[in-house]
Amino acid sequence: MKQLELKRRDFLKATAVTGIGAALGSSIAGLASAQPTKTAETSTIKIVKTNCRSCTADCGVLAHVRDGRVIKLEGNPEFERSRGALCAKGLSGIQALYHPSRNKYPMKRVGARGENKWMRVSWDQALNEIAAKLMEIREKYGAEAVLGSTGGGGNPNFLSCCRFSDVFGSPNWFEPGCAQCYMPRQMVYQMMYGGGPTGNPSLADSNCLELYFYDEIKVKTVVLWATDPSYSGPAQAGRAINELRARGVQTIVIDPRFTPDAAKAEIWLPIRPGTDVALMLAWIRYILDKKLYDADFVMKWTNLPFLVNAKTKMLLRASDLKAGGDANTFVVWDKKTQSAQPLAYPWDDSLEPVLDGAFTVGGVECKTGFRLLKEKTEPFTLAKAAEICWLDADMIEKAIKLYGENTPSSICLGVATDQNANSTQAAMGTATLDMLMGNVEKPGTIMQRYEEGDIGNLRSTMLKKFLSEEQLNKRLGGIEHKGLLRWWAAQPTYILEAMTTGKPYRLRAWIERSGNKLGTVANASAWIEGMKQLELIVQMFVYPTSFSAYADYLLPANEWLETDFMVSSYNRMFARQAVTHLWETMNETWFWARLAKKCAELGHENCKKAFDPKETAPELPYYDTYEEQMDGWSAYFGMTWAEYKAKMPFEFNSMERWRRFYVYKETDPKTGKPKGFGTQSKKCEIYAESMIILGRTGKPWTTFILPPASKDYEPLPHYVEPPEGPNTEGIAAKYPLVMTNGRLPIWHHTTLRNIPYLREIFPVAEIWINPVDASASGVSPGDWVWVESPRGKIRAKARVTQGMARGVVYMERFWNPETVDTETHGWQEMNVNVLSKNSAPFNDVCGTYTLRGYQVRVSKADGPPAGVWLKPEDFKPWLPQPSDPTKLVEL
Amino acid sequence: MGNEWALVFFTAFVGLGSGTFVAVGVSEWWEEDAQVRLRGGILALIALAAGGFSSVLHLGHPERIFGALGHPTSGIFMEALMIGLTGLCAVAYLIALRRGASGQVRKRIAVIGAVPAILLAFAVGDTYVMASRPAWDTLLLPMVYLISAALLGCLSLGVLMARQQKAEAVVALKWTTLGVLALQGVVVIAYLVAVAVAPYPNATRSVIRVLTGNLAPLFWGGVVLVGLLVPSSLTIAKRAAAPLPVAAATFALVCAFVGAASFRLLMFNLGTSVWHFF
Amino acid sequence: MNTSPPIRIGRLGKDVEAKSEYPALVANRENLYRFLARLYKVEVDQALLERMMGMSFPEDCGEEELASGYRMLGAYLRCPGQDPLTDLAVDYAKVFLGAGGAKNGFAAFPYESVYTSPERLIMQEARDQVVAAYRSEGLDKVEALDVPEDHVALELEFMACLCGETRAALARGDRGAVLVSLANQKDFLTRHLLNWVPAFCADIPKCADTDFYKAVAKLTSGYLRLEQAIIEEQIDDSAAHPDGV
Amino acid sequence: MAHKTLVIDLDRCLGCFSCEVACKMENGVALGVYFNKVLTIGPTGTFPDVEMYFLPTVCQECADAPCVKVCPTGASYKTEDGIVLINKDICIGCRYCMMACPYGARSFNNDAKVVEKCTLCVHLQAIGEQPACVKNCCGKARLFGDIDDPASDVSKALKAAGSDAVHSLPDVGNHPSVRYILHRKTATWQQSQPENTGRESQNG
Repeated sequence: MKQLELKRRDFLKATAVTGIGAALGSSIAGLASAQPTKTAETSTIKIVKTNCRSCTADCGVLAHVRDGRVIKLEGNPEFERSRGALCAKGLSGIQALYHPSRNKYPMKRVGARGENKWMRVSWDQALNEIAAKLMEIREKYGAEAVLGSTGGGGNPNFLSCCRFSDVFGSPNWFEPGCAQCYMPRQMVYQMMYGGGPTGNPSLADSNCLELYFYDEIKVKTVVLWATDPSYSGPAQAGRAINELRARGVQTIVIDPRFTPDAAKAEIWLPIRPGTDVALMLAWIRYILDKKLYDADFVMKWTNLPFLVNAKTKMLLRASDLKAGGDANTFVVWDKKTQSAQPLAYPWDDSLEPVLDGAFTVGGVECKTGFRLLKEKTEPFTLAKAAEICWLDADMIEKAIKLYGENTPSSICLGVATDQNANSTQAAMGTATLDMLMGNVEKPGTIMQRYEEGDIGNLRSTMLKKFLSEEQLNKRLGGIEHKGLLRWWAAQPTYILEAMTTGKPYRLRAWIERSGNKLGTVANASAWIEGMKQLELIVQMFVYPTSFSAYADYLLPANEWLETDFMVSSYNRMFARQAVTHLWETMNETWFWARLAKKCAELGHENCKKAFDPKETAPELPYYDTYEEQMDGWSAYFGMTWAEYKAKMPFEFNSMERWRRFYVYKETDPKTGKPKGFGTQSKKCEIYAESMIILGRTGKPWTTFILPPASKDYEPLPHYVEPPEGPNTEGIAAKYPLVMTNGRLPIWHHTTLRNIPYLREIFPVAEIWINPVDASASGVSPGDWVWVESPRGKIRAKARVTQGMARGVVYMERFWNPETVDTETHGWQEMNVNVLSKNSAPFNDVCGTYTLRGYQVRVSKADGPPAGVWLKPEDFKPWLPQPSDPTKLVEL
Repeated sequence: MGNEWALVFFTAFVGLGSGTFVAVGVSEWWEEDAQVRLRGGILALIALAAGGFSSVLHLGHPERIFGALGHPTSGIFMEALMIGLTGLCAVAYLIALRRGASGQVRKRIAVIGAVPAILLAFAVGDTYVMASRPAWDTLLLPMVYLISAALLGCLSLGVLMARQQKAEAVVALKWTTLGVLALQGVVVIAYLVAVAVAPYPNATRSVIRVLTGNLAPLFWGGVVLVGLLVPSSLTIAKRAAAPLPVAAATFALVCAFVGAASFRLLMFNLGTSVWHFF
Repeated sequence: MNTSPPIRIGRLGKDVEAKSEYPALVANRENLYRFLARLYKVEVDQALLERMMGMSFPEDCGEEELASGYRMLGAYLRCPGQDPLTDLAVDYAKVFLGAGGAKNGFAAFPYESVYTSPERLIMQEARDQVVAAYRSEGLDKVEALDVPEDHVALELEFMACLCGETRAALARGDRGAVLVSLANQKDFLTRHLLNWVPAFCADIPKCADTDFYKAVAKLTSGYLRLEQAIIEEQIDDSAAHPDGV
Repeated sequence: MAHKTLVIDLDRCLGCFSCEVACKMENGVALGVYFNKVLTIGPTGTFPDVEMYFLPTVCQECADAPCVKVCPTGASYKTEDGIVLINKDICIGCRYCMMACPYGARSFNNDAKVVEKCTLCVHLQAIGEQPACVKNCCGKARLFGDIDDPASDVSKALKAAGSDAVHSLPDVGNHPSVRYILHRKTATWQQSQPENTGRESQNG
């Protein structure tokens, strides 16, 4: 070694830099005298109870923390919904937290968009500049030119983006889920049943909690319709269904993919994507026809005996019979008197209402709701459904009988039906079925009203009243698709249209908080043009994604292990607790409050008011610090956040109060009558007249009466053939296969694709295809294939499997973080949403576009796309030759 | 199993070394000149050393090898012991040559040395006989190894004797070589039969894969053509009493070595476990 | 690489020099450590840039890589281009922060854990060890700084602190303390900095666009190599010449 | 004598890979290396009459472990609890044990140059905890305990399942101890090595 020949004089010379002392000047010290308490902490392990947020299920976690470092995660057995189970996504929390590629500081773009040149700026500078731009846009073009969006995996607080939009005055925010995920089911069940937060059929959204009380085994048959709990929620719903099956509960799975739940089910109906409503109508028809329904419940607790004006489609009211009659009392046909009679709530023993009939009342043709339902379902024989849905009629019948005879039974409805134009109708279909069967508020059934109080509202509220009538009317797609009012959101394709064409007005700025929007919006390529028109694009997320390449500011978000939040399980409160913090990352939910504060400082009146509890009441205000916010929220329980964390888990309601059956039969102290259901008629509204009212006015979700949609929404479920299906002329010949999607258990939405331990399980996007279709397409197992739709072309690897319905192919959403800094930005290679259909027709009620059930073709490709990683070993660029692990320092 | 090159060369070189040593010993009875024996002895030693070196390359921690001394029952202990004993005998033989020891003494050393040499040639194959790998679970496998060592010994003696004019010796060697070649052919076929009828049949270790599948080039080209047919035709190319030219004899030896290596590669490729998880 | 052969100067009369040069060398080392720590800690600001322009480097110093780093840095500072602060900030963000997924997530992440943990994560064993090392010297990361403790800037600063201790001990004439402090330096240098910084510095030019950070990389790895020699020499020296200090 | 091992209820296994990731996190297993790997068996049959189950594969903790027998240094050994372990300090990395394992359950650590495999998280057992895969299993499909003790959870589970539903991997004289519960109602146990398991590097 040459330098060994150097000696002290050379050393002195080599280290003598003139002026170095001055250069050091005022540089900040990184090390300072340690506090003795800290030194004492060294190497003791603290186990912190917290809750995961790798998806939205909030499973209980025990985080092992040593000296500020998370060294291990495992399930918390105390948390009822997961009972110590923790899935692959949750277990990846450490790799996600400590991933060196995370966004660390606010970054401002330098150079052209997409050039990927960034400069660190302070939070203050970033927020000031963004707020100033927003205020300028608001001044020049109106607040509606500012678009907000959220969504993505593990969305920490759904409505924080919406709240900001309300406060800022823009009606335009969206998330790629919403009408495509959960909202249709949540909305429809609320309208028809009114069971509140625990009363809808979405297993993956931590509902259907009654099924978690498996030790009591009250339910006998569970239908998993369009849902795959083993994959979408292994530690919670997947686990609970497992326990039910172990106790002899029978299951029916309706899914074109042979999921783990399908494999364990009594009956698997591999349905053609997009045709679920046709099957539901056939189930209803069969149940009506064979009189399998609960006649007493239907008569007394649904609105099917009520008379409907055949022309207006509105229910007859006492006030329609004679002036001065009660507008909230509905009318039946009394068999005894052969006349229309008001039926006093809840029931009038003197009347003998006819369930099924058509009558003339005061010269007006009327039918019972029951009759209308029958007429609606009449064409849907088993044979017809078998033909439409590509199923076997006998199997359909077997399934209906199991569901209809082995009772109590319940239908869990998953996201698949939310992803096509039949979204709301499908939810109406399953709600109708369970109501006909009387599977409501019985022990074991999924429609329950557990007493949650206001705990849900604590954590996420809109500030609807801050949005003016004028602005509400400007919501993109909001008038035509009033179901979106449920989440107070705009419709994505209308947004895209406004972005690209400036019609009806031009959007100017987009504040986006989520992972990879280009992986989640339909027809992703179409968005690029629109995004070029925007003056400002901000992305807030945990690590860079494809979307980052198009942004002007990148804001660093916390991983869930760095955040505080309230979590509930059953009748108890838990807490997500920050166990560490890195760099200048910020809580994603808090970012919106900070932005509102900056706008307030720049003179935005509503933003100022939003910090004043008197102005926001009954909703909670924005707070100045996150600590104040958590203290403000915990005040509901009469404690500070510190006390809350120390006490949790604690009950917010006793189990006896929280979980009660037959709530509708309880006496309402105010009226002395049974409480009934949370609908206008207090009955289960199978005939959903409220749909018509929604379409005409926006009620019950709107703050101002809105102009009617171009067409009335229908009060009964109806089937619409997929707009781009195997029967669509001009399409089917060229694109013969139907595409569907669905979860894999290791990912939530577009997250965690940069976690080596997960990517090695599924390194690339796969397309699952039946051997018959594979050979027709010239595809062999393991081949790389092109997958094309009228909108684009991607590649995937073929998994040829008997577990796919013939004529149907399946892909999971995928993108490639390893090619973010290339021309494709990682979203163009294998992203199934390059193919999906974002164009009309939409679901009439809430504007759902088509993420599943559109046409594609498959052909052999030469190989994988350039630059993507294929094998576990390929991840080495993220794990390049580490030197020897640092040996333990002996002190 | 992938292509375990270190083990391929380990076993092939060990086969060459032990085969050559035994063949040189046999040549004592054919009264060959001292040059042949000296070179033969040295070649055997070099081959054994090369084999030993290859085996060390295969180890993750060769520096811990002495741990194996405490476990005399393992196959690796047996192999190491036999390499050591064969090597010792080869050294003793060379010393005897050098010191001009009598033919009697040399023959005695050769006979004693043949025992560990033959055991070694067998043992390097026998270590692979295990129930976990159905395609290896037959004694025919070490038989192939043993006979391949004999073949390599014959052919390396052929190279050493290339300038030898003594007709009886040439004839004897040629007939022996042809006999060993034939035997090798028979044992290889028998091995394939054993593979075909082995339990837990699986595509990865099927005879079809060998005969017509992706291992066919290795089998037909490496084992059969290069390993058996080329040496055979070279051996019978000249009349019985005429020795092969050095080049041809060397070529035959190289071919047989390639054939031996090919068979080992074939074996590793067929050596999938009963159920392979990972 | 443009290098000149090392200058070989024979050992001069140790006793004469030792007393004056020893503290000077320790001071130089402390300064260099602090200087490098500053460069890694945050981006270059106007004040620092101006002061650096006033610095002169021993460009002909005997340690090839260090010398080449000095020369490269000097060259950059003589001709830094139109908007050096922005260029340097962009480069810093790309090289050390991996901003915007530049280079498809590959960056020279300045954390020992990333280079020493098999999963290439931050906050692994190495971080715990340096925390322990800092605390054994009564030091801790300041609250305001939001990076893991095994950030290169902090490890370099820690060495500077240890040099500071040596300097203080020298001033006190406490030879025992000098030896302990040198031993600590050697320990930390070999167990930590030299275990990963060379690889880290090798990654920097793969991501960096500016000669500035390429020079900083050379400077760092060259200097650390020199440090090994310096510390060893000082320990030998102190041991061999009990009165040398 | 005790024989601690795993009993895995395939009627309950959801195929969620949680055990696999829990294992990798707990034991820091390298990319492309697995101590525990979940294979998809099937779907077998012809659409729509198909069956499928998941097979979490793991060291079978054989009673007569061939890997222990062939180890030249005694690095592979068996504990008093019947668990097969590797002493990495004396392993010479000859990989003979890998050949001797009928299931390929062992792997070579390219960094440490030694052979490794599932340890049933002995370090967790030592502090009275269950292996990581058992603790975090979403389907509650994994049980760990002493199969020789009739009162243990594993023994009870096997008894409850009935002998027709209890399966093990092929035994070539090694006597694997891990037991899989699979009722005919879920799927038919596949006797031979499955071809397509949804995992690329398998059969490699």
